Amino acid sequence: MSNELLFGLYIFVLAGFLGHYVIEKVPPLLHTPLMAGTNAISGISLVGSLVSAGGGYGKLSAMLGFVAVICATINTVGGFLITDRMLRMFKKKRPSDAR
Amino acid sequence: MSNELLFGLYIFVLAGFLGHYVIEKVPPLLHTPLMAGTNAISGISLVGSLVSAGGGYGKLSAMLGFVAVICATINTVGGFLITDRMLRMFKKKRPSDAR
Amino acid sequence: MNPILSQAIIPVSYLIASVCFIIALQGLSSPKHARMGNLIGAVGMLVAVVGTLLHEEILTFQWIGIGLILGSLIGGAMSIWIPMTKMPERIALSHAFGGLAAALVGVSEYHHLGAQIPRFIMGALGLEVFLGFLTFTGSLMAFGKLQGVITGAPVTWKFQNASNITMFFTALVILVLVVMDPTRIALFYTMGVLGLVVGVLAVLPIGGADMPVVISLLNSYAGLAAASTGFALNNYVLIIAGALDGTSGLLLSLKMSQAMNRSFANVLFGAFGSTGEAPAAGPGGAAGAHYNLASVEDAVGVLGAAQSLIVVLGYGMAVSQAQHAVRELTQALEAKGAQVKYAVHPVAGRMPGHMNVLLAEADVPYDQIFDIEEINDEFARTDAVLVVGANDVVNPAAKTSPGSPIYGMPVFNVDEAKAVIVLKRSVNTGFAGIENDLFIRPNTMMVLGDAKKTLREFITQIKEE
Amino acid sequence: MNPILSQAIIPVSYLIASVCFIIALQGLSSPKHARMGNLIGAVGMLVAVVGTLLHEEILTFQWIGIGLILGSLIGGAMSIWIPMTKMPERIALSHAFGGLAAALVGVSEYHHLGAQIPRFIMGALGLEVFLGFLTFTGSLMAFGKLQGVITGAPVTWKFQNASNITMFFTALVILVLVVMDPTRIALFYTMGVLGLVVGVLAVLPIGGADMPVVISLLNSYAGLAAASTGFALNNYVLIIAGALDGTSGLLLSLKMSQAMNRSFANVLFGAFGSTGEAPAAGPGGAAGAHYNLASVEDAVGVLGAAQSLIVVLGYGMAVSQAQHAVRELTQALEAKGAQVKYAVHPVAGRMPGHMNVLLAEADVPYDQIFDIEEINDEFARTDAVLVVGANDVVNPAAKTSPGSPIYGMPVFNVDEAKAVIVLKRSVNTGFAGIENDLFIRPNTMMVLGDAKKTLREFITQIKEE
Ligand SMILES: NC(=O)c1ccc[n+]([C@@H]2O[C@H](COP(=O)([O-])OP(=O)(O)OC[C@H]3O[C@@H](n4cnc5c(N)ncnc54)[C@H](OP(=O)(O)O)[C@@H]3O)[C@@H](O)[C@H]2O)c1
Ligand SMILES: NC(=O)c1ccc[n+]([C@@H]2O[C@H](COP(=O)([O-])OP(=O)(O)OC[C@H]3O[C@@H](n4cnc5c(N)ncnc54)[C@H](OP(=O)(O)O)[C@@H]3O)[C@@H](O)[C@H]2O)c1
Repeated sequence: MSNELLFGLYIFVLAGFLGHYVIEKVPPLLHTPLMAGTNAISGISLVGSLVSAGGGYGKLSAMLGFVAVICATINTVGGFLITDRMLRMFKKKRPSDAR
Repeated sequence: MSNELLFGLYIFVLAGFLGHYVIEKVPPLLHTPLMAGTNAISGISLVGSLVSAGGGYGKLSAMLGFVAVICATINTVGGFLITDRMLRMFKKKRPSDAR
Repeated sequence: MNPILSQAIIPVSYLIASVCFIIALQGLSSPKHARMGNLIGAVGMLVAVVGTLLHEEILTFQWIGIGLILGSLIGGAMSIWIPMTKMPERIALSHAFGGLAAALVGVSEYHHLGAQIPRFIMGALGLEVFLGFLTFTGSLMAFGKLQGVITGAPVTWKFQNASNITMFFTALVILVLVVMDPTRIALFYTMGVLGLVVGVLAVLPIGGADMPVVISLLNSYAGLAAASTGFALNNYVLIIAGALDGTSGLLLSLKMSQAMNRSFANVLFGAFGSTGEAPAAGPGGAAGAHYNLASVEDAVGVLGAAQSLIVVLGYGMAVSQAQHAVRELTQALEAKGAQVKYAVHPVAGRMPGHMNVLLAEADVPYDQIFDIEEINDEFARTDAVLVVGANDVVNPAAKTSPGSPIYGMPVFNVDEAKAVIVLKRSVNTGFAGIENDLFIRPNTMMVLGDAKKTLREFITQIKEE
Repeated sequence: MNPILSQAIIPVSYLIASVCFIIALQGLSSPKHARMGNLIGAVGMLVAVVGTLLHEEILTFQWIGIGLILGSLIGGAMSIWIPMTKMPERIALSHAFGGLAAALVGVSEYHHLGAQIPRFIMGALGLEVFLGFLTFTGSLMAFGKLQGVITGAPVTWKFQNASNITMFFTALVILVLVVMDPTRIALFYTMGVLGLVVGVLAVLPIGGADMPVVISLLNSYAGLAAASTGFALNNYVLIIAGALDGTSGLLLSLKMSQAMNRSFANVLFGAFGSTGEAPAAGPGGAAGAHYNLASVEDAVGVLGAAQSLIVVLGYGMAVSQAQHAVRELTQALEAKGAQVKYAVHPVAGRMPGHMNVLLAEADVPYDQIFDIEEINDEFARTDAVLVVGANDVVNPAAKTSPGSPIYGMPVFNVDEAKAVIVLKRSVNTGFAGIENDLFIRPNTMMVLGDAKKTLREFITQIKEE
């Protein structure tokens, strides 16, 4: 049984438990930003794409990697931007509100 | 930078975050069982002691390991038992209570 | 640069990134820290990318550079100009991108690792490719249904579930075969194709309003795909991010199903909302006569007199982009001394929190918005309720008629209020395709027409008074 | 057995164990699942141990066997016969064992790895040994102070903090030297000895009632030591368990300091409760005259008349093992129709949750026990309050007199109740060594004597009525 696999399992299990707790704490109010945010984070697959795009493993790998890089970048850049755009809008009641 | 150290760091960080959430959820009512329980769990250092006690690294290691095994076993066996003994006592109000 | 150093730089940068991502999600536990958290998440991403670019394996940068620039431009444009009402579509689309990226990386890895690929890496790659492609087409379908490009009504055919499930498991069997002998290239690609097909056929029979569940479920698949990539590339930040996404998607879809009191199976395989299921549906229906259709004047009269008002929001508000009109109206009423609260059902609209974002955009302070548990007892004590484009979430049938497909779904006790004003375009049924007794109750006024249009008329009249 | 297999068995068993431990702690979030969780934790431990014993490195089993048996016997005996009132001492003692175990493993590792020991392993080992020994003696000191073997009063000397801190950092410097050249055996052992010494001298100046903070802090040190062991042996379950313990100990000690509105530094270096600090202290004090000393009859009269009663519990109940008497009395009063609640301060007694365990032992249902936030407003509405061996946690000075060392610590509003009955042996001050104005207020009755004795007299009288 290879070390990497095992280690990956440890990480996966711990992160899973952790995710459960972290997400549980997110109020319904912010569920849409949550979906957008996790989306941005999942853009981390970008790092995988970078390697196959620039790894010099021949044309096919490069092209696939290239497309992957575009997709992943769209996700992560777009994701963080739109999440921020949403979160900027959430405000508590200000005294000057019943104008 | 050695792989093991890195693995360890990942695990340590994740477990730390996780611990924070798990412990936060424990009500004051159960703080004493919590202390006893973590105590039992910390008895896991037993696995370390086992290796040095039985690893055949010469007399000194064996003797130190032997003592370590005793101490750790006291902790873990005693810890789980006493935690259970405490938890057994916690009861909700029963109708037949105002007897 | 020297391998030893880069060997340290990459894992460390990934560790930092992982921590940043966790902090980013923690931030979302309150609107106060959410923005900061999101920023930290972005920084983490930057760190990870820079760390990776220092990787000695990376030789050519031009493709990477072009890709990054193109992606940033597209992504940036998409997020700056998309209207908030289109958020569900936006999310669905980006899941598609995520799935595709994962799948392509998997294929390229498989391609260049070739025959000497270790077993468990092969397994991870296979899972990654299959889930990636499935997420890709599945999300595109969801996008189409939300956009209306594809009919929102469940498309069903003979044995659809049976065949879909069979295909799904066939793919997994193939995966096993490929793992046993990685040189089976044809099989590998067959599996990928199956992923694409299953993605399409599994989503087709699901109703448009159930897309949110589908989307979050695909979100967790995408997470799993990312995690598998992590296993394949032995890249821990991918595993962590994947696990976080996976749990998030799973939890959200569970919450939704609970909020609808429906099982996962029912959502995924029940073809819920297919007209076949609900004979009572269809325009107007025989019951048309009983509707108490009201004029703008009558409605404004009730609203103006109300001391306390609860506004219930639904998908219709998003369709007609009425959030700003809603806010204007409530401000006018607040100015006249009325006390206004907003009621948002966990599954109102087409994604969790959909209505909250729209209200936030219209500048409604979030401490005036209440969840169903918080507000459901107050309807009885309230003078007037304004229902803007909500239907299923205010259907008393969920409480009263055990036969109804939405029976048991927690709904707002709108029917208990003194007076109810409902804004919708027609007396048609909502997504669930069932009649709504609320609309024919004596103390309910139906003001038909596009919500935004109607609201504007309300506002002008009230301002005139 | 064949290495490949055992290579898989061990890490897998450790992974299982880790998950079990997490589940065990999750269980403690409610009394319902706590026991099951604890059981699962124990199973996890078993799995880890069995997995380890299959390790090919392990050659001789007789020492292990003897050790396991001896340990189980001692541990079992300790946990079955120890009275609940002694729980703080018990915890302190087992921390000592834990620290010692970690330290010894570290020493033996260092011993047999010898010169070719890698740097970072050396660092981990050093930390493990230092923290292990520090925890060992520190916990023994805490035990002694709780037991009364060592005076509970803070023992102070010139520059004690300065010298302690110096020693602490000297040890860390030595650690660095040893890491730079692992062959510096003498230095290594010096560091260990320093750990032992610091453990003793750092705890001496801390007051007996502050031991809980010390204990949980040592708990987190023990956790760190375990984690370091994990780093040294490259053993992940140790790292995970260590991290969990570490956070737990840290969080608890932070909660306590907050509950006392005191800083960590004040607890650790403030020599809090040293008589020097509080001149007003000492038996009776000049104020003795004003105490409204009451007879059992008077007290029983008040209790019997009370329709609502709140019982406030403190360390004194533990000292006199009065929990069962308390329960008997309250049951007698409940039988007469009184409504009884129990108030427990987060830092009542000598460890967090101390009082809750004692009440649970006396069969008090936990839904009758209330935390300070939950109950503090009710005192004003309550007929009678019975204070059993509590002092600092009911001292109004914390609210009124900014000069007082406990000023700002949240305390029960006992003084707002219509009538207060205080059970203690004398008019002496509590741990904090400051007069308690509550005792000289007109509506306070002091019934002096051992709490249990007094309560028994109450019970007999009430039953006679
Ligand atoms: N949000 C989620 O996460 C989620 C998840 C799973 C399932 N769902 C499902 O989605 C549905 C959400 O319920 P809902 O009450 O929000 O929406 P709904 O039940 O789908 O009803 C929306 C109503 O808005 C009206 N409408 C549409 N366009 C309009 C316009 N321009 N102006 C005025 N009214 C308009 C429609 O009536 P007309 O056609 O007559 O105008 C329709 O009755 C539920 O069935 C729920 O189970 C949601
Ligand atoms: N629990 C924790 O985790 C924790 C943590 C940090 C600090 N502390 C500190 O510990 C203290 C706890 O406060 P507390 O009110 O529970 O206890 P306390 O302030 O120490 O007072 C205990 C009282 O019980 C009385 N007593 C002792 N033996 C008795 C007996 N046999 N019968 C009747 N009365 C008896 C003593 O008075 P007589 O001597 O006159 O009998 C004393 O006044 C606080 O100062 C707190 O800051 C606790």
